[in-house]
Amino acid sequence: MYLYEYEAIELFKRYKIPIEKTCLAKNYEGLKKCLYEIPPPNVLKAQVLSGKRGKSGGILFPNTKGEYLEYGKKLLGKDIAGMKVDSILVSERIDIKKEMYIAITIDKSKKKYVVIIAAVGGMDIEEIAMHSPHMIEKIIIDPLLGYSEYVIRRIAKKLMLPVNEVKKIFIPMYRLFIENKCLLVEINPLVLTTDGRLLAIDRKIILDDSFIRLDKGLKKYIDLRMCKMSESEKIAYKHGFSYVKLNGNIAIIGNGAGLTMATMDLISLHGGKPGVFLDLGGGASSERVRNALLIVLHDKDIDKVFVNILGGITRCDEVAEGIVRAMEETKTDKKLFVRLVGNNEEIGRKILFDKGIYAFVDLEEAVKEVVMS
Amino acid sequence: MYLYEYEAIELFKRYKIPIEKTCLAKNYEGLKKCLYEIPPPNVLKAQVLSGKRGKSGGILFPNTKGEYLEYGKKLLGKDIAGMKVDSILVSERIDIKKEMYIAITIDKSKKKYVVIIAAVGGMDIEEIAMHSPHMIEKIIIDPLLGYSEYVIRRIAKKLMLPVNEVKKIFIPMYRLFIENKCLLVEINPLVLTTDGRLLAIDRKIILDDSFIRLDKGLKKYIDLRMCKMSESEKIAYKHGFSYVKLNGNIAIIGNGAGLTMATMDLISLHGGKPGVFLDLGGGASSERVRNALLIVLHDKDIDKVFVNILGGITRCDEVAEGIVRAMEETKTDKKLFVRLVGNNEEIGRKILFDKGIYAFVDLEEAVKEVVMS
Amino acid sequence: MVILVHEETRLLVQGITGKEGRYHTDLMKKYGTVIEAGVTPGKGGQEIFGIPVYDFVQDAIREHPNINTSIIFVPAKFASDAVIEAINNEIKTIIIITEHIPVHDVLRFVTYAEYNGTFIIGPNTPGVISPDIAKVGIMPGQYFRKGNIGIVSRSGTLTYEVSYSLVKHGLGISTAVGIGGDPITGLSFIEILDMFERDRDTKAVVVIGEIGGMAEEELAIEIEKGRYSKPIIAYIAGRTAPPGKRMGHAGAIIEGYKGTYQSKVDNFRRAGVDVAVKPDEIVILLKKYL
Amino acid sequence: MVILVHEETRLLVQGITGKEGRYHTDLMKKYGTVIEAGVTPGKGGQEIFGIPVYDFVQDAIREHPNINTSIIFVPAKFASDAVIEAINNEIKTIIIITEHIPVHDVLRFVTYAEYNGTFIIGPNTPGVISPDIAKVGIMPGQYFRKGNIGIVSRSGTLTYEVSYSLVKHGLGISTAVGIGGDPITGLSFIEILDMFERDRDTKAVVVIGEIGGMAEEELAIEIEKGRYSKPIIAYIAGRTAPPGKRMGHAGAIIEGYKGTYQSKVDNFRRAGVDVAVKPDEIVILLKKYL
Repeated sequence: MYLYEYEAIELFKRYKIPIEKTCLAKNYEGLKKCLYEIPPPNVLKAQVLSGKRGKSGGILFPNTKGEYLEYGKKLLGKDIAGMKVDSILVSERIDIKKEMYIAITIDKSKKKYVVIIAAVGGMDIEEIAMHSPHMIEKIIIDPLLGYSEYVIRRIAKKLMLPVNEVKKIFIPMYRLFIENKCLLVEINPLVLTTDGRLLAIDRKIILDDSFIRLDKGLKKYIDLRMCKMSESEKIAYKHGFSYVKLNGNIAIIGNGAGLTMATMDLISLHGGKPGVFLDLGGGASSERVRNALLIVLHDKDIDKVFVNILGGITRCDEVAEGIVRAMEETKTDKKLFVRLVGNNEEIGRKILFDKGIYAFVDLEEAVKEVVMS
Repeated sequence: MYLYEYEAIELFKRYKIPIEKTCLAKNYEGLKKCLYEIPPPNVLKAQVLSGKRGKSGGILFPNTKGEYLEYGKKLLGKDIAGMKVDSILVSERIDIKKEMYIAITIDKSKKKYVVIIAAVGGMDIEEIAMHSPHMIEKIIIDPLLGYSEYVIRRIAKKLMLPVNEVKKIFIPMYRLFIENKCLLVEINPLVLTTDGRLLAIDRKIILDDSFIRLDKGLKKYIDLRMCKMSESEKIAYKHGFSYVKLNGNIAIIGNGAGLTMATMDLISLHGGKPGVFLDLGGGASSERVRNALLIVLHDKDIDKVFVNILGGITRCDEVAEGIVRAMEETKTDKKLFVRLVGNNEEIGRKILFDKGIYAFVDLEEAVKEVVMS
Repeated sequence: MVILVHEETRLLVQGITGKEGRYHTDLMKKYGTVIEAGVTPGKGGQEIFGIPVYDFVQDAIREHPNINTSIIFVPAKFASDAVIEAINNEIKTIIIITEHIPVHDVLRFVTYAEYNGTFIIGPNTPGVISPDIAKVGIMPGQYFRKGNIGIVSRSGTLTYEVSYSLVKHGLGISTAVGIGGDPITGLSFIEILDMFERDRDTKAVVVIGEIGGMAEEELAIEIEKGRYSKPIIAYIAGRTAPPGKRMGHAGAIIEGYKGTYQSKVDNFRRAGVDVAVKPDEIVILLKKYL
Repeated sequence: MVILVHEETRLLVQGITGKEGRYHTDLMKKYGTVIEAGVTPGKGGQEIFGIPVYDFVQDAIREHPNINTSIIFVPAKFASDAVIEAINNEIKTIIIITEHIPVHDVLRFVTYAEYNGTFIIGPNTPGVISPDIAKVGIMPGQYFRKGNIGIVSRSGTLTYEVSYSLVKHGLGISTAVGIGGDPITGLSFIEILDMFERDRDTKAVVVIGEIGGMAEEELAIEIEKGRYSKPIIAYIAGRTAPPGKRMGHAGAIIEGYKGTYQSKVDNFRRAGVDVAVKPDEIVILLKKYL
């Protein structure tokens, strides 16, 4: 899960990583309050989860009180990369001598932690990699051993900074990464100010959803995001479904990520347009199947629903009952297609047949029918 | 380095390991003060570094104020296992339901940490091992991975204690062990009181001399010990010599632990009695040789001094000069024997010869001469 | 002699008293897997389907010294502890069914396992099945039939679908291995392919990948180098998945320019591997080689 | 082909600009050891006796990819970092001269080295010498002459004494290895004996032990099991050392009932190993087998 910049700041402050002065404004009143804390010339940053915020006009540099209020007012409620701006971070304007990049993340191939540094900063690391690959260095860290002193010396040399200054950034940053089991902690840019301070003036944190589930302190971030979810997303989240809204008209409900993706691909291959990807996960009970169906039956962008169940553990009679209950509860003109294979397959197919629903056995045959009819 | 019990208590308190109420008395006045803090019936424990303190009458149990003052007075200044008692720890008397043993130390063979637990306590772990080996369990901990939860569950089961109670002892104990790079942290006995508390009522810590050298916080323990050293020990310590006082009359000065030990063994083999073991360590300069010689030349138990130098790095002329300087500075009737081999051997031998000192080449020949003459 | 799970497999079930653990213990036992013991902290002394339950792995091993494999049903919060307990007790194959274990925890025990010469399968895997011999996992046995095709997959039900399709067309499976759907897993494609390469009962291998991560690309590089002599067929799920969205599996996400369908397919094709565009095509491509 | 230090040894000196490092670099070079580079943080760019100095091991390896061995002269406080840097840069033999490294630090890097397949010699070792070929250590070359006796020892000067005595009596050394005088060291007697066993240039081995620890007892058990075919002679220093006192080496201390002279001698004798009671007797015992 990506954290908003202001959420990341909370964690940066808790770990005492030096940052510039900031103030969060959630509305125009807030903007006026921040004006006195951090007067212009300052920086306004839209709080949206997009790496392209800067390019999309989400970062502004007012020089006067007038500009500040004008820019701020415009920014609030604006749409940036498809997301509505509902809060603005007001930051102290920093006189920058040098911009750099530092991140701690996981190297999936090596199965180790990796520190990525670059002597340039302020742009996307993939851009830096493309334009100045020699500027980037990766330092692998063994997850059992942790970092050794030479890692800090290496960073210091690469960034041409004193070792003691690097320690003030890296040591707390590493602790933040480890203690919160982060997938990424990134400072971009890390700046050296003209008056010689080292500051993390932009920051990104990605938390591990699996750890958030287990950690009381981090659960608040989920609640916050729940508010911004669509109704369908909320219900799917509550039931533990993996739900992705797509552009088409065919909802695909499957059990298992790989099978549901394969079904979606197959629908496309035959010319259909998937509109919802919904993975029930393991052990689809009649109740879960019913709940999943209700989500897509209420989705007005959807006009066909394809349920593809390869029951291993899942009992087909349970699935059939869930489908029947959902269909009976909902007045719908959406077309339903079912493919049902597995435990108690015959019973399941009979339950559906009695309600006038035909269940396919062969996946591709079913997909063709979904797309054609 | 062994810590005194009251020093160990400081560390136990810093890490919040639950212990009984204690009060340290350094003299009779102190005893009277402690009387009001922890009135009898209580426990008086002589603060000496001996595992046999209890058996040697170093732990007493006064029941009344009279007994308390009487026992305490007797204990102060008493000699226990060769050590003078200069302070007493006054402890709350605990109603014990069960005594147990727990220690964290280093398994030198496996090169891992090891937790040792026993469902009995209060006696030496080697005694427990002898009488009730089935009562003891060892749990190996990988130094890179650290302990896992199951280790705590295992301790709890073995000691028949609730997991949460074990956590209160083990987690801080492990932190103490790791953060201070201890060689041993031992609680013996760990007791369950009749009112259900788990307390570490006796404790032992061995610090790593190599770590003490590097850690500012631990250096104070050395200063404290310096006061109790003999004059010779102090000088040896200051110069970084490895110095051990023995019972005999022959001082052995060598360069290198193995060689000095072998020399000592050889002296004994030929019927001599080593009185001092002094390892100069590597790179014996003329100054170091002189200082080492001065220590043993001032030792009245010594009447022969044998200097055995196998110079590799060490230059024999330097050694010879050091010997000559020490001998010239000191009026002594002790007999000096030198065996000198290595770099600049001829020059060194000549320097000594000019001052009337013959230097041997063969070790055993030299040893025979030392013992015979 | 098939791979990972075979005639000599002697199983320990960690988390045997939980709902999932108990249910699948029954199914595995019925399938013919030799289950020696189970472990659940605090539940030692019970029996589940006649299988003795212990508090600690150490106790189970002491009473059942033949145990060489463990399957983990322990909830995410305690799974890491269970895996380390198994490693420390020298169980050399550990199959982790549990989903949602934090990546940092997985990194730690996967590294520790590698250092100790222990095989980790998973987490978030359906397990491993060698049809007619043993299954150590949660896959439905009825979709798998004995044969000479090896399957290695990041997915669960999709693997059943593919096996079902092979069986329908008269083919069978030597061993099917789910490596798990998480971003970090124990053994990856390369190690499993190495095992199949050495296995005399396997004639060809089906690799079922999906978007996200670089596991397929890394395998393709090894194939291109000529590491394997046996025919390999690939299928990749998620061709039409939008970037930046997690598609069911924690590992199934296209991040930046990495882990796209196209990158995986291109790498496989460059290595001379036939890539099926739909599950049913796998059989057709396989038959070229058999 | 002798062991650990040989014709292919290409050396890196970590801590090359310090007093000790510089001094012994000169001596090792004069002895004939091929020294490719040195490392001292912050001193990169200098030259010492014509040997280039780098800030990082990584930089040295990049410029001198043949480096396969490192010797560590770095002070105790920074030694652990230097060792880990060498391990992470895949140097496979690391010889640590530094004394007084905390035991916890040693445990960590020794474990890490083992997990990464790296040989650690020391800490607190005089190093390794293969006479006439190369020396990676601080021992005086003049006491060692080429021959077919392997020496492995916990001690420094005592090893010189023994070698001196062998040479005096016409014998020579294949390789002499100081494993270090600390309570925890990297390779121990057993691993070094395994190497000597496989080494065609070694005909017999002298083991020089001392009081403290269980390394000699553990070796004796392996000898008793018949692990070695070559003749082994032992000598143990500290026969007359009082219990509880540290005799020069951090590892040379009799704790409780463990690590006594008698225990070591008894174990060796039980394993059929002749134990010399004084250094000069080693030659006499050896000659029985040659």
